[in-house]
Amino acid sequence: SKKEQNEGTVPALSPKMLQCRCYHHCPEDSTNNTCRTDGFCFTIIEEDESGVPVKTSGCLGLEGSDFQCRDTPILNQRRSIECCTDQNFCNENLNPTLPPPKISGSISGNIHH
Amino acid sequence: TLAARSGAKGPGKRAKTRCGRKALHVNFKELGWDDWIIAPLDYEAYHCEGLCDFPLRSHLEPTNHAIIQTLMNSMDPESTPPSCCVPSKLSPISILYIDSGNNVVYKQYEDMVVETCGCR
Amino acid sequence: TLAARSGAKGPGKRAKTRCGRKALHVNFKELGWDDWIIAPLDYEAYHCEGLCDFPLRSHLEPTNHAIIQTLMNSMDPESTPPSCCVPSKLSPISILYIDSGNNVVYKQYEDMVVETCGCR
Repeated sequence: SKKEQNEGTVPALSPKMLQCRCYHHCPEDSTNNTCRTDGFCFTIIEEDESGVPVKTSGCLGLEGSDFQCRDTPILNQRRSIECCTDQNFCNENLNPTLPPPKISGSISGNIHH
Repeated sequence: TLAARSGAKGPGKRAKTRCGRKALHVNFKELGWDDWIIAPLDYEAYHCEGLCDFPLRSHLEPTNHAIIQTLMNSMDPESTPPSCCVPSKLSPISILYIDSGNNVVYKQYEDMVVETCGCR
Repeated sequence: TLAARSGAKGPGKRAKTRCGRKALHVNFKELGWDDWIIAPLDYEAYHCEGLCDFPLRSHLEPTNHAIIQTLMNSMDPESTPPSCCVPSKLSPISILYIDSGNNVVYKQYEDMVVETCGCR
Protein backbone atom coordinates (compact mmCIF):
# COMPACT_ATOMS: atom_id res chain seq x y z
CA SER A 1 0.00 0.00 0.00
CA LYS A 2 1.13 3.61 -0.37
CA LYS A 3 2.09 3.76 3.29
CA GLU A 4 4.81 1.07 2.77
CA GLN A 5 5.99 2.84 -0.38
CA ASN A 6 6.66 5.93 1.69
CA GLU A 7 8.82 3.91 4.01
CA GLY A 8 10.74 1.93 1.40
CA THR A 9 12.92 3.16 -1.43
CA VAL A 10 10.20 5.11 -3.24
CA PRO A 11 11.33 7.77 -5.80
CA ALA A 12 11.29 11.22 -4.21
CA LEU A 13 7.61 12.16 -4.04
CA SER A 14 6.96 15.81 -4.67
CA PRO A 15 5.95 17.09 -1.23
CA LYS A 16 2.31 17.81 -0.42
CA MET A 17 0.93 15.59 -3.31
CA LEU A 18 -2.20 14.19 -1.77
CA GLN A 19 -5.30 16.39 -1.73
CA CYS A 20 -7.87 15.85 1.01
CA ARG A 21 -11.24 17.27 1.98
CA CYS A 22 -11.06 19.35 5.16
CA TYR A 23 -13.80 20.55 7.51
CA HIS A 24 -13.26 22.35 10.87
CA HIS A 25 -9.76 23.73 11.02
CA CYS A 26 -8.53 23.87 7.47
CA PRO A 27 -5.22 25.62 6.84
CA GLU A 28 -5.53 29.42 6.63
CA ASP A 29 -4.55 29.42 2.95
CA SER A 30 -6.87 26.58 1.89
CA THR A 31 -9.69 27.02 -0.63
CA ASN A 32 -12.81 24.93 -1.32
CA ASN A 33 -12.30 22.92 1.86
CA THR A 34 -9.20 21.34 0.36
CA CYS A 35 -5.82 20.73 1.99
CA ARG A 36 -2.66 19.05 0.72
CA THR A 37 -0.23 16.76 2.48
CA ASP A 38 2.75 14.46 2.09
CA GLY A 39 0.97 11.99 4.36
CA PHE A 40 -2.65 10.97 4.88
CA CYS A 41 -6.21 12.20 4.59
CA PHE A 42 -8.32 11.53 7.68
CA THR A 43 -11.85 11.66 9.00
CA ILE A 44 -12.57 11.54 12.72
CA ILE A 45 -15.79 11.35 14.68
CA GLU A 46 -15.68 12.37 18.32
CA GLU A 47 -17.96 13.63 21.05
CA ASP A 48 -17.63 17.31 21.84
CA GLU A 49 -17.81 18.63 25.40
CA SER A 50 -21.59 18.32 25.48
CA GLY A 51 -21.52 14.75 24.12
CA VAL A 52 -22.64 15.71 20.60
CA PRO A 53 -20.90 13.63 17.89
CA VAL A 54 -18.81 15.88 15.60
CA LYS A 55 -17.23 14.70 12.36
CA THR A 56 -14.15 16.57 11.10
CA SER A 57 -11.65 15.79 8.39
CA GLY A 58 -8.43 17.05 6.93
CA CYS A 59 -4.75 16.34 6.30
CA LEU A 60 -2.17 14.56 8.46
CA GLY A 61 1.52 14.84 7.75
CA LEU A 62 3.53 11.71 7.05
CA GLU A 63 5.63 12.32 10.19
CA GLY A 64 3.69 10.91 13.08
CA SER A 65 0.97 9.26 11.00
CA ASP A 66 2.02 5.88 12.43
CA PHE A 67 0.84 7.22 15.78
CA GLN A 68 -2.07 9.49 14.86
CA CYS A 69 -3.77 7.00 12.52
CA ARG A 70 -3.64 4.30 15.20
CA ASP A 71 -4.85 6.67 17.92
CA THR A 72 -5.01 5.29 21.44
CA PRO A 73 -7.80 4.06 23.73
CA ILE A 74 -8.84 6.99 25.92
CA LEU A 75 -11.01 6.91 29.00
CA ASN A 76 -13.04 10.08 28.97
CA GLN A 77 -14.06 10.64 25.35
CA ARG A 78 -15.46 8.48 22.54
CA ARG A 79 -13.70 9.01 19.22
CA SER A 80 -12.64 7.11 16.13
CA ILE A 81 -10.21 8.15 13.39
CA GLU A 82 -9.68 6.63 9.94
CA CYS A 83 -6.83 7.52 7.53
CA CYS A 84 -6.31 6.85 3.84
CA THR A 85 -3.89 7.62 1.05
CA ASP A 86 -5.18 5.71 -1.97
CA GLN A 87 -6.52 8.71 -3.92
CA ASN A 88 -7.23 12.42 -3.67
CA PHE A 89 -10.18 13.21 -1.37
CA CYS A 90 -10.28 9.55 -0.24
CA ASN A 91 -11.44 10.75 3.18
CA GLU A 92 -14.81 11.64 1.66
CA ASN A 93 -15.48 7.90 1.60
CA LEU A 94 -14.39 7.27 5.18
CA ASN A 95 -17.19 6.79 7.68
CA PRO A 96 -15.78 6.15 11.16
CA THR A 97 -18.32 5.37 13.83
CA LEU A 98 -18.17 6.20 17.51
CA PRO A 99 -16.95 3.25 19.60
CA PRO A 100 -19.55 1.86 22.01
CA PRO A 101 -19.73 3.68 25.35
CA LYS A 102 -16.60 2.93 27.37
CA ILE A 103 -15.37 -0.65 27.52
CA SER A 104 -11.79 -0.14 28.84
CA GLY A 105 -8.98 -1.31 26.64
CA SER A 106 -10.80 -1.17 23.28
CA ILE A 107 -8.67 0.37 20.50
CA SER A 108 -10.39 2.79 18.11
CA GLY A 109 -8.74 3.95 14.89
CA ASN A 110 -7.50 2.03 11.89
CA ILE A 111 -5.79 2.52 8.58
CA HIS A 112 -7.37 2.10 5.12
CA HIS A 113 -5.23 1.51 2.05
CA THR B 1 -20.99 27.84 10.11
CA LEU B 2 -18.98 30.23 12.27
CA ALA B 3 -17.50 27.28 14.10
CA ALA B 4 -16.23 25.78 10.85
CA ARG B 5 -14.94 29.01 9.40
CA SER B 6 -13.11 30.02 12.54
CA GLY B 7 -11.46 26.64 12.84
CA ALA B 8 -13.28 26.31 16.15
CA LYS B 9 -13.42 22.89 17.70
CA GLY B 10 -16.95 22.13 16.38
CA PRO B 11 -20.21 23.06 18.12
CA GLY B 12 -20.08 23.25 21.91
CA LYS B 13 -20.90 25.76 24.59
CA ARG B 14 -17.89 28.03 23.92
CA ALA B 15 -16.22 26.70 20.82
CA LYS B 16 -12.45 27.00 21.51
CA THR B 17 -10.45 27.93 18.45
CA ARG B 18 -7.68 25.71 17.30
CA CYS B 19 -4.06 26.70 16.98
CA GLY B 20 -3.71 29.52 14.50
CA ARG B 21 -2.22 32.94 13.87
CA LYS B 22 -3.89 35.87 15.66
CA ALA B 23 -3.27 39.60 15.56
CA LEU B 24 -0.65 41.25 17.81
CA HIS B 25 -0.06 44.90 17.02
CA VAL B 26 3.21 46.12 18.54
CA ASN B 27 3.52 49.85 19.23
CA PHE B 28 7.10 50.83 20.08
CA LYS B 29 5.86 54.18 21.44
CA GLU B 30 3.63 52.40 23.96
CA LEU B 31 6.61 50.21 24.85
CA GLY B 32 8.46 53.47 25.56
CA TRP B 33 11.04 52.84 22.85
CA ASP B 34 10.41 55.93 20.76
CA ASP B 35 13.47 57.44 22.42
CA TRP B 36 15.73 55.13 20.39
CA ILE B 37 13.54 53.71 17.59
CA ILE B 38 12.97 56.14 14.69
CA ALA B 39 10.93 53.88 12.41
CA PRO B 40 8.70 52.01 12.18
CA LEU B 41 6.96 53.11 15.42
CA ASP B 42 4.58 50.17 15.18
CA TYR B 43 4.16 46.93 13.23
CA GLU B 44 1.97 43.79 13.07
CA ALA B 45 3.84 40.93 14.77
CA TYR B 46 0.92 38.45 15.06
CA HIS B 47 1.05 35.69 17.68
CA CYS B 48 0.03 32.05 17.91
CA GLU B 49 -2.82 30.91 20.09
CA GLY B 50 -5.38 28.09 20.31
CA LEU B 51 -5.87 24.42 20.97
CA CYS B 52 -3.41 21.76 19.91
CA ASP B 53 -5.75 18.80 20.03
CA PHE B 54 -5.87 15.40 18.37
CA PRO B 55 -5.32 14.88 15.52
CA LEU B 56 -2.66 17.49 14.85
CA ARG B 57 -3.25 18.57 11.25
CA SER B 58 -0.40 18.60 8.74
CA HIS B 59 -0.34 22.40 8.41
CA LEU B 60 0.63 22.57 12.12
CA GLU B 61 3.74 20.57 11.23
CA PRO B 62 3.77 18.65 14.52
CA THR B 63 6.89 16.79 15.62
CA ASN B 64 6.59 13.14 16.62
CA HIS B 65 7.05 14.32 20.22
CA ALA B 66 4.16 16.78 19.95
CA ILE B 67 1.95 13.99 18.57
CA ILE B 68 2.92 11.58 21.36
CA GLN B 69 2.39 14.31 23.99
CA THR B 70 -1.02 15.13 22.51
CA LEU B 71 -2.04 11.46 22.69
CA MET B 72 -0.78 11.22 26.29
CA ASN B 73 -2.78 14.36 27.11
CA SER B 74 -5.88 12.77 25.56
CA MET B 75 -5.39 9.75 27.78
CA ASP B 76 -4.75 11.68 30.98
CA PRO B 77 -5.08 15.47 30.79
CA GLU B 78 -4.05 15.81 34.43
CA SER B 79 -0.66 14.16 34.05
CA THR B 80 0.44 15.58 30.71
CA PRO B 81 -0.17 19.07 29.32
CA PRO B 82 -1.13 19.44 25.64
CA SER B 83 1.47 20.50 23.12
CA CYS B 84 1.69 24.25 22.63
CA CYS B 85 0.72 26.54 19.74
CA VAL B 86 3.83 28.49 18.83
CA PRO B 87 5.35 30.18 15.80
CA SER B 88 6.72 27.66 13.30
CA LYS B 89 7.91 30.24 10.75
CA LEU B 90 8.98 33.82 11.41
CA SER B 91 10.19 36.69 9.25
CA PRO B 92 12.37 39.75 9.93
CA ILE B 93 11.68 43.48 9.90
CA SER B 94 14.19 46.31 9.51
CA ILE B 95 14.36 49.07 12.10
CA LEU B 96 15.93 52.55 11.90
CA TYR B 97 17.24 53.53 15.32
CA ILE B 98 19.79 55.57 17.23
CA ASP B 99 22.48 53.42 18.83
CA SER B 100 24.28 54.05 22.09
CA GLY B 101 26.97 55.97 20.19
CA ASN B 102 24.29 58.31 18.87
CA ASN B 103 24.64 56.91 15.35
CA VAL B 104 21.60 56.34 13.17
CA VAL B 105 21.55 52.65 12.27
CA TYR B 106 19.32 50.67 9.90
CA LYS B 107 19.34 47.03 10.98
CA GLN B 108 17.36 43.86 10.12
CA TYR B 109 15.96 42.15 13.21
CA GLU B 110 15.34 38.44 12.64
CA ASP B 111 12.21 36.52 13.74
CA MET B 112 9.98 39.51 14.42
CA VAL B 113 6.79 38.55 12.53
CA VAL B 114 4.87 35.26 12.77
CA GLU B 115 4.26 33.69 9.36
CA THR B 116 2.84 30.34 10.48
CA CYS B 117 1.96 28.59 13.72
CA GLY B 118 2.47 24.98 14.73
CA CYS B 119 2.04 22.60 17.65
CA ARG B 120 5.22 21.64 19.48
CA THR C 1 16.94 29.00 48.73
CA LEU C 2 14.72 26.16 47.48
CA ALA C 3 12.84 28.59 45.24
CA ALA C 4 16.08 29.75 43.65
CA ARG C 5 17.49 26.25 43.35
CA SER C 6 14.31 24.81 41.82
CA GLY C 7 14.07 27.65 39.37
CA ALA C 8 10.75 28.50 40.98
CA LYS C 9 9.47 32.00 40.52
CA GLY C 10 10.24 33.26 44.05
CA PRO C 11 7.98 33.08 47.10
CA GLY C 12 4.26 32.76 46.45
CA LYS C 13 1.43 30.47 47.43
CA ARG C 14 2.37 27.83 44.85
CA ALA C 15 5.71 28.91 43.41
CA LYS C 16 5.40 28.36 39.63
CA THR C 17 8.49 26.86 38.12
CA ARG C 18 10.12 28.42 35.12
CA CYS C 19 10.30 26.83 31.70
CA GLY C 20 12.27 23.62 31.91
CA ARG C 21 12.37 19.94 31.00
CA LYS C 22 10.11 17.66 33.02
CA ALA C 23 9.62 13.89 33.00
CA LEU C 24 7.17 12.23 30.58
CA HIS C 25 7.38 8.45 30.58
CA VAL C 26 5.72 7.00 27.48
CA ASN C 27 4.42 3.42 27.73
CA PHE C 28 3.47 2.07 24.30
CA LYS C 29 1.56 -0.79 25.96
CA GLU C 30 -0.66 1.71 27.81
CA LEU C 31 -1.14 3.53 24.51
CA GLY C 32 -2.44 0.22 23.13
CA TRP C 33 0.38 -0.09 20.63
CA ASP C 34 1.97 -3.34 21.78
CA ASP C 35 0.11 -4.99 18.90
CA TRP C 36 2.48 -3.35 16.40
CA ILE C 37 5.48 -2.10 18.42
CA ILE C 38 7.93 -4.84 19.40
CA ALA C 39 10.57 -2.73 21.15
CA PRO C 40 11.07 -0.62 23.10
CA LEU C 41 7.69 -0.86 24.88
CA ASP C 42 8.39 2.31 26.84
CA TYR C 43 10.83 5.21 26.84
CA GLU C 44 11.47 8.57 28.53
CA ALA C 45 10.29 11.35 26.21
CA TYR C 46 10.36 14.28 28.72
CA HIS C 47 8.24 17.37 28.05
CA CYS C 48 8.58 21.10 28.49
CA GLU C 49 6.57 23.01 31.03
CA GLY C 50 6.76 26.20 33.08
CA LEU C 51 6.69 29.97 32.96
CA CYS C 52 8.21 32.03 30.18
CA ASP C 53 8.48 35.32 32.02
CA PHE C 54 10.64 38.44 31.71
CA PRO C 55 13.54 38.43 31.25
CA LEU C 56 13.83 35.31 29.06
CA ARG C 57 17.18 33.75 29.98
CA SER C 58 19.73 32.91 27.31
CA HIS C 59 19.48 29.15 27.81
CA LEU C 60 15.81 29.39 26.71
CA GLU C 61 17.07 30.70 23.35
CA PRO C 62 14.13 33.09 22.88
CA THR C 63 13.41 34.55 19.43
CA ASN C 64 12.99 38.31 19.06
CA HIS C 65 9.25 37.66 18.68
CA ALA C 66 9.11 35.71 21.95
CA ILE C 67 10.89 38.56 23.73
CA ILE C 68 8.51 41.18 22.28
CA GLN C 69 5.47 39.00 23.11
CA THR C 70 6.74 38.53 26.67
CA LEU C 71 7.11 42.30 27.09
CA MET C 72 3.60 42.88 25.68
CA ASN C 73 2.28 40.25 28.11
CA SER C 74 3.99 42.04 30.98
CA MET C 75 2.30 45.29 29.91
CA ASP C 76 -1.15 43.78 29.44
CA PRO C 77 -1.56 40.10 30.34
CA GLU C 78 -5.19 40.17 29.21
CA SER C 79 -4.47 41.17 25.65
CA THR C 80 -1.39 39.08 24.95
CA PRO C 81 -0.59 35.58 26.18
CA PRO C 82 2.98 34.82 27.33
CA SER C 83 5.35 32.97 25.03
CA CYS C 84 5.22 29.20 25.44
CA CYS C 85 7.68 26.68 26.88
CA VAL C 86 8.31 24.12 24.15
CA PRO C 87 11.06 21.74 23.03
CA SER C 88 13.93 23.60 21.37
CA LYS C 89 16.07 20.51 20.71
CA LEU C 90 14.84 16.92 20.19
CA SER C 91 16.51 13.60 19.50
CA PRO C 92 15.36 10.39 17.77
CA ILE C 93 14.75 6.87 18.99
CA SER C 94 14.67 3.68 16.94
CA ILE C 95 11.65 1.40 17.09
CA LEU C 96 11.28 -2.25 16.04
CA TYR C 97 7.76 -2.80 14.82
CA ILE C 98 5.49 -4.83 12.54
CA ASP C 99 4.20 -2.80 9.58
CA SER C 100 0.84 -3.17 7.85
CA GLY C 101 2.41 -5.65 5.42
CA ASN C 102 3.40 -7.83 8.41
CA ASN C 103 7.10 -7.09 7.91
CA VAL C 104 9.37 -6.51 10.88
CA VAL C 105 10.86 -3.04 10.44
CA TYR C 106 13.56 -1.21 12.44
CA LYS C 107 13.10 2.50 11.88
CA GLN C 108 14.49 5.70 13.41
CA TYR C 109 11.71 8.07 14.46
CA GLU C 110 12.92 11.67 14.53
CA ASP C 111 12.14 14.20 17.31
CA MET C 112 10.93 11.72 19.94
CA VAL C 113 12.93 12.84 23.02
CA VAL C 114 13.21 16.39 24.40
CA GLU C 115 16.82 17.47 24.90
CA THR C 116 16.25 21.14 25.72
CA CYS C 117 13.31 23.50 26.21
CA GLY C 118 12.91 27.11 25.12
CA CYS C 119 10.41 29.98 25.04
CA ARG C 120 8.81 30.67 21.68
